[in-house]
Amino acid sequence: MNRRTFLKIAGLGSISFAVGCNPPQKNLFSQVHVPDDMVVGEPTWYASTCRECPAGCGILAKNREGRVIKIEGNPLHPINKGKLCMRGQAALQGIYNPDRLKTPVLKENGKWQPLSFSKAESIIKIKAGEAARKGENRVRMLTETVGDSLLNLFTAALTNLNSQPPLVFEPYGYESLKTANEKVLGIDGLVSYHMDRADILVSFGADFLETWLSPVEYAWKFKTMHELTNGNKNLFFQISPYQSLTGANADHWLACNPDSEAVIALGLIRQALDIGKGKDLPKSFQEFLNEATAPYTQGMVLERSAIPLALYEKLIIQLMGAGHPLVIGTGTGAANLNGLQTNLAVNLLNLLLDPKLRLIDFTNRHRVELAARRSDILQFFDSLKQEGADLLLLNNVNPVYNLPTDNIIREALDNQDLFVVCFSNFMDETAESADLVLPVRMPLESWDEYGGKNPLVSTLQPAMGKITKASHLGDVMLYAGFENDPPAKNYRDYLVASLAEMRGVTDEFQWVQTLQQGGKFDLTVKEARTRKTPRPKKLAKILSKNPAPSKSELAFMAMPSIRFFDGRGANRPWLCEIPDPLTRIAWQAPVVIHPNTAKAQGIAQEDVVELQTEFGRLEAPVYVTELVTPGLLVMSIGQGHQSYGRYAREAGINPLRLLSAGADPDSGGAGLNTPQITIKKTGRTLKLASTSGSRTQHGRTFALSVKLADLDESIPPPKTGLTMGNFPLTLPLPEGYDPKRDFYPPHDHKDYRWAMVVDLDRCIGCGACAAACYAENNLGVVGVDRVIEGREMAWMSIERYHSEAAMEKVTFLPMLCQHCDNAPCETVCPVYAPHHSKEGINNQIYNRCIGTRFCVQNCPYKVRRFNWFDWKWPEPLNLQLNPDVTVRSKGVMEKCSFCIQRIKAAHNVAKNEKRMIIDGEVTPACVQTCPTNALVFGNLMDRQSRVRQLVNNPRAYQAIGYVNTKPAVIYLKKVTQEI
Amino acid sequence: MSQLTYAKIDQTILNTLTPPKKYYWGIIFLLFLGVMIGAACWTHQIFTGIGVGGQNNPVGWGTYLINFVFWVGIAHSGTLISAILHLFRAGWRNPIARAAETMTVFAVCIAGLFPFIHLGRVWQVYYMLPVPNQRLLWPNFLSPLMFDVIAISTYLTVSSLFWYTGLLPDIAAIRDRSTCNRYKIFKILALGWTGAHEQWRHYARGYLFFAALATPLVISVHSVVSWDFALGIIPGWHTTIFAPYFVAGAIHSGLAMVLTLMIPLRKLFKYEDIITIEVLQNVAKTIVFTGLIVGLAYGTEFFIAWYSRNIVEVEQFRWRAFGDYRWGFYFMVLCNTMAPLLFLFKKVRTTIAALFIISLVINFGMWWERFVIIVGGVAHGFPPHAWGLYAPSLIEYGIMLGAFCLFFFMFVLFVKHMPSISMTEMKETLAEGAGHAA
Amino acid sequence: MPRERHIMGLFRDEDSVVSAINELKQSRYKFIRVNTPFPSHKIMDALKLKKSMVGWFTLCGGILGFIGGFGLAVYASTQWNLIVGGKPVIAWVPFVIVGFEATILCSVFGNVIGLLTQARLPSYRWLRYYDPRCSGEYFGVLAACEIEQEDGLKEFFQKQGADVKVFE
Amino acid sequence: MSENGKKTMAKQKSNKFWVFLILVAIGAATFIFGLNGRHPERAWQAYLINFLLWSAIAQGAVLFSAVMHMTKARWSGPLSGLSESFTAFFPISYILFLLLFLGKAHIFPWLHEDLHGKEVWLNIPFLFTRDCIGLLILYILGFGYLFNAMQLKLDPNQPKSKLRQSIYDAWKRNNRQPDQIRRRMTIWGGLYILAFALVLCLIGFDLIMSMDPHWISTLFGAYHFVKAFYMGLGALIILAAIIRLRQGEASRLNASHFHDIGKLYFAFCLLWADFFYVQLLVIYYGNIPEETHYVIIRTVLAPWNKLAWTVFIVCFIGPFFILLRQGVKTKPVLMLIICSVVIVGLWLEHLLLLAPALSHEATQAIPLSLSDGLISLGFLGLMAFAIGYFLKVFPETIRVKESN
Repeated sequence: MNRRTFLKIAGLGSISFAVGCNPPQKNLFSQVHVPDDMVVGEPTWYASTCRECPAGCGILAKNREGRVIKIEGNPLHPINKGKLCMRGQAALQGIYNPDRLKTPVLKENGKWQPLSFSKAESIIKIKAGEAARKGENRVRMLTETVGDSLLNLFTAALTNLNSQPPLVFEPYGYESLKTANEKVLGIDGLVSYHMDRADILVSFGADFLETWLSPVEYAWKFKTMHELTNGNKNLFFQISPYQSLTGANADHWLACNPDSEAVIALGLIRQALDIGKGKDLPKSFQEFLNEATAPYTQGMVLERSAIPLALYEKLIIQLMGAGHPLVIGTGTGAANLNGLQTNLAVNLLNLLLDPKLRLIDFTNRHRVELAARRSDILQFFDSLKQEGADLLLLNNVNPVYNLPTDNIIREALDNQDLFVVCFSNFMDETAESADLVLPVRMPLESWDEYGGKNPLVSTLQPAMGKITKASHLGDVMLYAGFENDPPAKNYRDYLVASLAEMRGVTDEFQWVQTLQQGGKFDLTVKEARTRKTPRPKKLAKILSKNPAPSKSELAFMAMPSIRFFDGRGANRPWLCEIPDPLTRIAWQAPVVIHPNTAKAQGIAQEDVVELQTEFGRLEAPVYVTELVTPGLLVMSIGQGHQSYGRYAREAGINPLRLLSAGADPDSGGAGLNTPQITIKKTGRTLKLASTSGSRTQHGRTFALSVKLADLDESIPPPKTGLTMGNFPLTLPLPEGYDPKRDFYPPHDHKDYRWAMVVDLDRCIGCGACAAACYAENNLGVVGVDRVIEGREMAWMSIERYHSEAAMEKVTFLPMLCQHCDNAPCETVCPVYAPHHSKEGINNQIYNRCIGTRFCVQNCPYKVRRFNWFDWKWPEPLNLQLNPDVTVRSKGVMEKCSFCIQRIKAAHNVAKNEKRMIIDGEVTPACVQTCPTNALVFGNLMDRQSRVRQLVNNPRAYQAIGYVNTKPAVIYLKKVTQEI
Repeated sequence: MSQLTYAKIDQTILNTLTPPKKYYWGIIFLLFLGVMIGAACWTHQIFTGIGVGGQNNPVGWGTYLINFVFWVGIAHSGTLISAILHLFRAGWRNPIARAAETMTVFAVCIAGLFPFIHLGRVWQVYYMLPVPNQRLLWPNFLSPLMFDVIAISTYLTVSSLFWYTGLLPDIAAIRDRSTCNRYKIFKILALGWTGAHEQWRHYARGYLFFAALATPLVISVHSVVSWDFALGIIPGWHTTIFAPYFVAGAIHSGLAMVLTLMIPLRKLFKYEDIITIEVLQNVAKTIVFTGLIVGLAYGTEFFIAWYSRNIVEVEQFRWRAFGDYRWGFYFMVLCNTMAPLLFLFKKVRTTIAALFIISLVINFGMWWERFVIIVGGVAHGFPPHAWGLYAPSLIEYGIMLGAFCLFFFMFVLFVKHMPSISMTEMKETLAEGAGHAA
Repeated sequence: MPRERHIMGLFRDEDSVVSAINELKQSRYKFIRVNTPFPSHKIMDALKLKKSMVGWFTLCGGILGFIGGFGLAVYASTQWNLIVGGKPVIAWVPFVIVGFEATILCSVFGNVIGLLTQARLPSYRWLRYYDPRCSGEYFGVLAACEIEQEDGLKEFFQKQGADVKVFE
Repeated sequence: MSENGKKTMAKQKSNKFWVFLILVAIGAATFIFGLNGRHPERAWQAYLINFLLWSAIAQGAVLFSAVMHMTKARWSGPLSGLSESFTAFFPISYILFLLLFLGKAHIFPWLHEDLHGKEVWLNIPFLFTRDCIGLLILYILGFGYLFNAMQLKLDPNQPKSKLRQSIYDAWKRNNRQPDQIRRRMTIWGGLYILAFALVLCLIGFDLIMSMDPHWISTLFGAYHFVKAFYMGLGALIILAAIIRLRQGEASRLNASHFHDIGKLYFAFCLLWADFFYVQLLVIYYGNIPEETHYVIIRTVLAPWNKLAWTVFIVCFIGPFFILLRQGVKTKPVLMLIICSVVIVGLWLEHLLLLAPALSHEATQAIPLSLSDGLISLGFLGLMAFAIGYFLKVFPETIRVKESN
């Protein structure tokens, strides 16, 4: 057999041998009646909207043989521009979750009894009817953020049941932000920001790359603002006690004391006033500001916040001198006094620095602003207790988990004469305490509409046949909420009607077009009305407050997690398996402590400590890092569920158990931090499921950064040599071979030499690529124990390196197979399982592999993954498996394939159209989803291709290139700037 | 050996072949039990996956490869003693040559098992055989593992043939002194050897060539084993000194094992007159020599790592000495280079107990040397983010136990059913000795 | 040809064997062979044997092996014609190992074959005129003569101080 | 007859010395001329190569005797006595080394380079101190061994020169029994072997490997001393052959001696090739530029690749196939030729290792000229002179058979 024929087989290795290594998946074709738009072997794409968080990104769902197997961002969608975060990628594991309820369950004397959907729905109808007859307001409803259509339907139904409209419950309600907006901008809502247009960005802890308002949107906006353009980079200051992922991407992280952000913000106002900003504000207001900020002298600010003078001065100089400054407020949950003051001050600061507020968008506001304040929620449950009610409808909310320390909720739910219905697909904590759990269709299975921002139209449509017999919540409401005259015969009609009414999607054509695009993005709406200047006395009350700094030397803070959001992601195995970007710990939720604090407390990494506040206590393992200010303890929210399925249960700890459920009087929101906490050693230790060996790179050239100043072209490039420090860039092309140092002759490739360029300056370390890779390539999820043993299977992982010089500075390094031209792994395999394809890809033939593991032993990047066992995809998770990719069996080595299945597909298309593959036609899963376009994939042999252009960049280098493996993954150094 | 006579030699050795006692079968049974445990562990591993072992990423090779190298090492001294010393005409080799060769053959068998055990998909192992097949898939002759396959199988074949050739005259001798069944068996085994001068004439020549060929082979085999690591580019693995260094180490451990085996044998079978203290002393001296070579290699590695100023190398060796596996490193230095130096004292050389203990110490140390090299290299390799540690699992210990038991099982069986000392060569030595006396 | 009588003289020490052989050579008896428990140089020298041919077998084996080894490696790699680790498809430097091992293996095979064919093993005809003591402490000199010379040969051996064994 | 036989021999020797001295003179002249010529570094290069070569020969040859004694090998017979005669070159070698100091500017290319921190090890004072001490120890041990070894061979009824007399007195003072002496030999010999390994490693690293300070090979030291033993044996065989040819049948050196040492020589021929291949393979397979550039310049790229092949053929391929036949090993004349050729080959091997680093401008042609040959002749003369002198003082090392 000649090389070509073999390579055919090799290529097929990834496709036709999909069943080669494993007992074949039963019924790959899960559908009997094939819909018209389904062609076997061809994917069908359905535009829809992501509902994993209130941001509402547009998505395209990839359907193969009736199963959704992959979700990608919708390129047309204005919010996420075709990108998606890891939570969006993991939505699949919601619909296919093995713990998803197949039928409704009814609690009869403490036992759950399954029953039919119709039965369940009729129960609700009856209960509702009875309640309505009883009198006023006997039916209550709590819902997650939903689209207008559905919300209106709820309202209609409830009014019909003569009760009040539903309350929207979001654990992250942004109360202080809203209050501040209301008080300063006169808008009780959540404005959005033109971050991309700013030339300096100052954030007081807003984690806009993780959960804040609309993370994907702000990720690309941030990178647009922060990218390197003709030798220049805009600045980003993060002022927060804990360096979240967002903080890690800041040029300067001002580590301030807990609860001292407000001081700094007010101090900045004072500085601004001193240099005569805000002259065009009303005199009275100026005077008010002057006196309000009088106490915040530089000395006082530095003393209270403990930030270094140098940085503070830099900040002032940069901020005051900026043309388009943008200051944004506190993180998701900081709704205590400090948070509120900060947000007020922030808005004022914006007002001072840019009176026109050009960078604030009052029109396109974030839908999550619908969320009720925490105070209202508490009041809601309280009233359930006081006034009593008969029927409580909970739509996909989990207050029991999110407010664990609030007993009113429990009491209310356990109350016998209140019939609680949970429209939830999972047995979460709240569902456990309900009386009836009625699963409804999940977003990917249903017709709906959800505009992440008003007034944006963004539609949902069924991207697959439904997994369960559940009907859509809308239909349930139509059935149960109306005696005889429902506004529509089913929710789809209702939807169409309301879209026609609200957004003028009148005719069929528009409707279809809207569906195809995933929404209507060209709506022109009139500018929001002009603002009136804020009135001092509304502010004085709050700004005048000046709480004394807390006595205790230990404070605690719970961080929203990029992986689990408010906890709803905790049952998605991928999100648990992909380690936290900063701690690199999977499955577990450690408490993060500064080394000094740890030393002071006599605590070491992996010690299990007991944390105690006035609200509760818990035990958690310790992770020691410089990314947090001394004296602060940080845990991330989302894990530690008592129920919510096999993956969520018993994984991690829920830090909310330490926090008050109560709301701040001024903002009406809850704070995710507490100034008082005690820490105690338990003497036990817990092995952390960390996936990183060393935090620093010991002087090796893996993750490199360069000072902005040194990028100047006038500086001649340093002379190259043979050592790690000065080894030249050697492209995986014939020109990369130098007879003076290469024993091997150069070899050519046929038409293509696939390569990837990774711009470390763009990478924000969000891990979306890793999730996409899990989804695309059927990676096994190994679980916490295996991760501890060091057997995680991630093909693409974002390693983070602290700089030896300043440990709080972090660089993110996407690590994947480097597809070397002189791949050390290839030579040592006795059976040619890994080998060099004619297009330069380092192929791994699973069928041929006998598992000597020599390849990974000899891989200088350690990016190969071995199947130590047969990994499990419990039903129906296996339905998500990508049929284009082999499911590997035990004893086989695997690794990044540059998504060879996609390359093959592109080849077929190009062949049919008798042309070469166009640059950008092939995008591996990771490249496709990267919110900041840090990854570029293409053909190095095409001199016009983007990769080829990028490798000429002076920042280009190869990870430990001096080993001379000639990697095809070329990195661009991160650009740091010192001012 | 003045009081030795041909008759006495025959007597002593034939006495060892008398029908064994009960406790012998007891030992055999226990050993067999151990073998079964190992087998069970392996079966479990095959059905569950390699994951039942302790290996992980980055440390993909654990005790399996360590034991592989360890046993190959043991195997080497056998050939060294019987071949190289034969070429150098060192008379003191003769009493121990047979046992050493036997050790070689069995040790290679054990060693040969481990690559199979460590495979992820052992049921596909035939992919490594260079046999023409219908899909025309061939193994990769650039892979050190293929070198292994070739070298080890060659080594097994050659050493077995060498061993059997040596046995031939003795088998004949036993044939001539046995009756009924044993006679029948040995008659077949002896191939009709009668020690006629025509036979001897070719035999002597052939045996010489055997020795001449076995010598480069033995060196090449362990060089090849060392290249499993040296041909990689991993710091701590990729170094040119490995081949000779491994060969020396192999002989070092092998000689130690010879002592470990010979001393009890000598006691039980009353070989004192044949395996004199002189012989043991000579082995001990050789061990000192090999120990020094190994020590020199350790030193050189560290010096060059320091001299190279290559931060990866420097870190690797700093970590080797002070890192997580420093104990393994201390073991290897103390046991392999320091302990043998005690043999410089005649007192130690001549006390059987000391010889025995130190030989055990050296075996222990050599095992750790392999651990330090094989695990250490990858555990602390190029990418700091992928640094990790490794600890063997119960299954691995089970398999290790099985391997040791299998070895002693075979060896114990052998010594009781075959001449564990070459009668022929003893007589030859005796004759020459007489010649010199004359 | 008249039937022959085979008689073996069993000696205890080499020197007498040597002398016996030398005299036997002069005598009219037919010297057939010596059976010794070990290869005795004295006796070998006395017999003035020419060099064994085993070496040539070994050499041929070696040459075949060398060619075979390299051949196999080259053939296999050209069959695939794949580039691994950037190395040329036919990489001579590493192939030396394959060639070398094959050389040793085949020359050993050659050696064994040579040994067996030259020493005419396995064959039990050797045992026809053989005394078990020859593998112990005795050196057996086998000679043949016509039946009527039997006694002469006997006492010839006895004169040399050997026990005599007569094969009927 | 033996008596006057020796006399004549002694006389012949004394005539010979003139020849040797002339050779030395030629060599010295050429060297000095070269120093004042346009390329002093070329002269120093030749000097360095010869210093390394001849010292290694002497050290290796002496090693033979020590090893034979340690292993109680009986077959070496008069050979080990003969090998001891090479100790006579030790003092000369030491002086030659000290002279290297004068040429430091030319023979240490790293003096002008950035060493990335290697200065700690690579600096003139430290280098010379450690090597001086190393060589001193080695040579003292060598003489210590000789001192004891001679005691067993020397027969008192020989013409006593002053040197002999002093040695005799030393022995008298501590009159020892033969077995005592043997034990002392064992100690001195053992230490000598140890020192040999260490010091030659050191020399190998310091004076050869470090010439390209950015290149490393852990085996290089061992490679150097294996090579030294290889050369030493060669030289010993040459000496033995010469003596055999002079003495004819009367010599105590018989065919079997030549056969045995021939086998040993063959073995070390293989070992040298092995050590060469072992390094080549590992470096080839790893293809890490830090290692490969050095090898590639010398083996793959012109002009050095031709030289590399020459060396490989002359020092391995040739001897290997010739020595396969045992008949050859027993023929003194043949062995004489082969060994001489191999030593020349190894001279070129030193050139191959050193020249690319020392004479950078030589990228077109291999820097090899008559002057190199003449300088080498000078060293040959030195060596011959030393040995001649030794044999003159201790004629019993080459005593002929007692007339039967």
